[in-house]
Amino acid sequence: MDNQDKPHVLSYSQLAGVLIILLALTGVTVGVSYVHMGFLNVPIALAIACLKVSFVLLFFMHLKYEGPVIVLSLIGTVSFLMIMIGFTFWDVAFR
Amino acid sequence: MTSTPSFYHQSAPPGLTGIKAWLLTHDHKRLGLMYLGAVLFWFTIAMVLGLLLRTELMSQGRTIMGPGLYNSFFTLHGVIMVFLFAIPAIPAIFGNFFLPIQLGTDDVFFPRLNLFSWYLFMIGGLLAIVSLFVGDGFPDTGWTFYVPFSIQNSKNVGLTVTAAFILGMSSMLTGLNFVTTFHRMRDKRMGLMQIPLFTWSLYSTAWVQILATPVIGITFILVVLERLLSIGLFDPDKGGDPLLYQHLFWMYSHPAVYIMILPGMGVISEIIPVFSRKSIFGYKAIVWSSMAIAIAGSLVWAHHMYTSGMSDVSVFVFSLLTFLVAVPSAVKVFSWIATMYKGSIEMTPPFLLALMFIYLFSVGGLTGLVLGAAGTDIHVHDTHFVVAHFHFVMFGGTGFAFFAALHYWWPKMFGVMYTFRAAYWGAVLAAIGFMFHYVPMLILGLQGMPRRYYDYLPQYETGNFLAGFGAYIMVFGIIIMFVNLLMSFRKGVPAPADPWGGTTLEWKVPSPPPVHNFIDKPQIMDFPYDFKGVGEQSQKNGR
Amino acid sequence: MTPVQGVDRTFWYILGISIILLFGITVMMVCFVVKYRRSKNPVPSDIRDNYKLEIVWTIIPTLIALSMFYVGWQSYLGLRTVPKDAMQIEVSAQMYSWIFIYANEKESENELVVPVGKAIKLNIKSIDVIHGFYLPAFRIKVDAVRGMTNYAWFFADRVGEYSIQCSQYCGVNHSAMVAKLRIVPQEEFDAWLAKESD
Amino acid sequence: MRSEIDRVGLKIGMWLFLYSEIILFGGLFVLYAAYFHKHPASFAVGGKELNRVIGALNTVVLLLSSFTVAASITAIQKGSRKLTIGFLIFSIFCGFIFLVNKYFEWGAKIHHGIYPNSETLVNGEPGLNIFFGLYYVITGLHGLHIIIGMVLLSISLALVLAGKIDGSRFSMLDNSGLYWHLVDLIWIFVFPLFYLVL
Repeated sequence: MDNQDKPHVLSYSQLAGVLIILLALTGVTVGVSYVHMGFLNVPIALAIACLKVSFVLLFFMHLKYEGPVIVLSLIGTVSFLMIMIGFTFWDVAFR
Repeated sequence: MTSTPSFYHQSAPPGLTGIKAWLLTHDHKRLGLMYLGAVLFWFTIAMVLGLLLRTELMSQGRTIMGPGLYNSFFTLHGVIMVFLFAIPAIPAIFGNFFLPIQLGTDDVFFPRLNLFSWYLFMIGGLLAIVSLFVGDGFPDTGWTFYVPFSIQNSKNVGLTVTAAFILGMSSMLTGLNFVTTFHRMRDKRMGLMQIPLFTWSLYSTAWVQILATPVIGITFILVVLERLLSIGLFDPDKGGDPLLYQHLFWMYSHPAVYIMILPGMGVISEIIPVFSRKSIFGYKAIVWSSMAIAIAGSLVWAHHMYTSGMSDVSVFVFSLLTFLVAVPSAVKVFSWIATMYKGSIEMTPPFLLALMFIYLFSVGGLTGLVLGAAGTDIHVHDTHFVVAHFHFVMFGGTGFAFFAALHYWWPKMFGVMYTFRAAYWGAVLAAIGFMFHYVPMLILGLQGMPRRYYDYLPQYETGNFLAGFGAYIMVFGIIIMFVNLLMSFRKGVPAPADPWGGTTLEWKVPSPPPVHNFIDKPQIMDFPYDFKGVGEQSQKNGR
Repeated sequence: MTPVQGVDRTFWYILGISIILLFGITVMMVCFVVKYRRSKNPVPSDIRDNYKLEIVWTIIPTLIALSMFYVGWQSYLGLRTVPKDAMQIEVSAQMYSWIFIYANEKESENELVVPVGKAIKLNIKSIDVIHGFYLPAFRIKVDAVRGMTNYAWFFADRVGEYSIQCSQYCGVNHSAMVAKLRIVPQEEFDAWLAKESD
Repeated sequence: MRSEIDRVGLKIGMWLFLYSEIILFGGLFVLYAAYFHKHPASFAVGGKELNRVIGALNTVVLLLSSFTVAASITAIQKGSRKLTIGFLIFSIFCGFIFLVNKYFEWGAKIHHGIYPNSETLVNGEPGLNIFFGLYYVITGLHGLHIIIGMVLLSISLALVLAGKIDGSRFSMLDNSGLYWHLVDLIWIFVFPLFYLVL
């Protein structure tokens, strides 16, 4: 069952660790933006953003400790979002 | 006391009396009935509007109204039927009433949120009414609100769109409530494969409501912003792309079709086994096809756009996916028919309506194949063929499922039985009228009459006259059906707890149910459609 | 095979299969209701599953659906593949009329005249809202969108008069946005084209 | 009749609501993606106009506040009420800073004649108009969410002060926190997409 009645408590040091990682990644993404790599810039910026978002989701939002209902449905939502963007491209990119 | 008082006699939260017991209620059953009242009100209005539209078209040229009024009326008919009837009808009325009972619990997870959704629904409806009378009147854009027309239009598009936005929010919150209830309130002994199919269909619908509705939300926000600030996101002169509006619009509005039809399929999956007295055939297949329809239905939105000028690659992809969506619906139809095989079938009004659903929905689905194929869609897109097709699905499907659900659960909701004979007459007339109404429209479409036409070329007159004629018969049938249901209050024949020999949990509680639904802990069956031993019990009801 | 024939064949293919399926479903349904009515068959059997049957009725519809997709797509390609020697005509849609502009800059409102025996390519634009160019006789329809040029083509194989309608709702006189297609012999067309536009 | 609070259920409800928010913004990101594909050069020019320093500063502010919100939940579970209150006040303050920054940023843009339907944008490059149109809509909607988040956090703060939220009942705080993190999540994507493109 997905019943986890005892909530998991994150320690301050864990949270602080995540914060430091996030701040560092922000620094990296700003730094990289000054380097010109042509079309690679956007994918790199987005990859870093995804990494940051995963940290926020997993720790700040407790996703790592949630039951399957939330985890699976979040994956479903994100897939739907990707489909929204991806399938629109079937049109826009080939028009 | 031998019998417990019904939810009509006890309020939740306790202590409320009179009108307050309704307007402040947390009881999912009362809310379901309140939705029933509101939805029937809107249905009646939109039906009358539809009748006026068809009357106008019965002869060429001006018959009873001018083009401006005609255009506003078909927009209003569409907006009401989509947002205020077809989307809320089954989930908000029967879903609210029966989902908690079928899951063996006393209410939805967020009862106050449920009340809030009802108020949002009412506010949305009220705004729609207000937009009729202020400013330049109701928009004449069609319910699709295509840009750039909807942005340049001087009428009340902003207000109407806001109304639709609020209605969308109401629908989304209902979905949120159902999903949470499904996961957290279900009787602990009820496993996933022991859940009634109606509840399963509501569950898959709820996911579509949660994930698709926000897309229309943002689209309508953008339309309002565009009208207020002229940002130009959809304005070709300012670099915008009107086709992206259509993508966003259909990204919701195609899944919305499944919000409308899936609960209807759920109703049919309940009715067919009960009156065949035989367990549903392929329970798992039906559950999976519900989920498959919900998922795959979200991948096919651009099949509304083959002629819009989008890329051929898109046409290819979306046409292919569209044909794959047809399969799970076909599986459901086959399963229903297989359920009847070697059953012990009893004819009743809900069962007759369910059979009509299967037939009309099949016509709707099969005409959909013509629209899914790229080459043929080009010819019939935006013609009366499309209008007839989606009315077969939305009205022959959702509408008839709604009527069937009304006849099926009426004894449970109100505790009274209605007369069968008049119900049969109503249903048969409605179905005959339906065929007279929409089959000519299919042919008109094949001949090339576009939709949303106030006037038409002379060769289309016969078809339009027949369609109008059919509309009157259909409406007459529907009126008989409703009057008969209302007459049941006057006759007041009390309904037993289980008049049909149903097996799902709502038939284990008194009619109408007590405020907390279950007096004792309900007994959960291993399989929700196990009819062993039901036989003699219904003999006792003396029918 | 002309595109029109291609589309019509697709119609017959899909509608034919649909009618057979609908007939089958209805007959089965009515038979079961009559044959297994309660007075005649009071004791129902308990059949819950038949995996073989279910797999069969999933796979066969899938194959039928895919074949329909294929046929539909082929006929669509016919509508999209313009012959190289097609005569080009610019079409401009506005509330509420159609303007046809020929290579010699002749303009014609609500009347499209083309010579018989030629493939005609229409480049369709809009100067205001979205309209839809619909020529039922040749099974073509394409939206006219401001900021985009869409195209459609047809093979003018028989002399005659055909109607053109607006298929995308565009405002109060949407249904009056009707134009005429006249397919005429080459000489008549040449004479018409040479005439000053009025 | 629920005798005890189902914390997991409340959380599931909140997450479902967050999904709808994700998709709400998702619609705008669809537009962003499509228009970026259409006008990459203008988007690069537009991105240069935005101030990276303010953008980065706002990112840091939001990350910090996200941390303190998460920490406040840890604090309430550990029973230190004072720390919870402190963390919450700091988070709300961060939200305020963010809005002030945004105010100055928008103010400067508007001062330069860059706002929806302004002369500069309407007569300029269409791609640039779209870029700034999206910029205003997305950051505007995001700003609105910041305000809603601040209201939610303030309500939680008031409830903590009133003693209605404690170590055993903190779902309101938990859910407000989730909302606040979502606002942060969206910003994490908005920041590179608008400030750091090309």
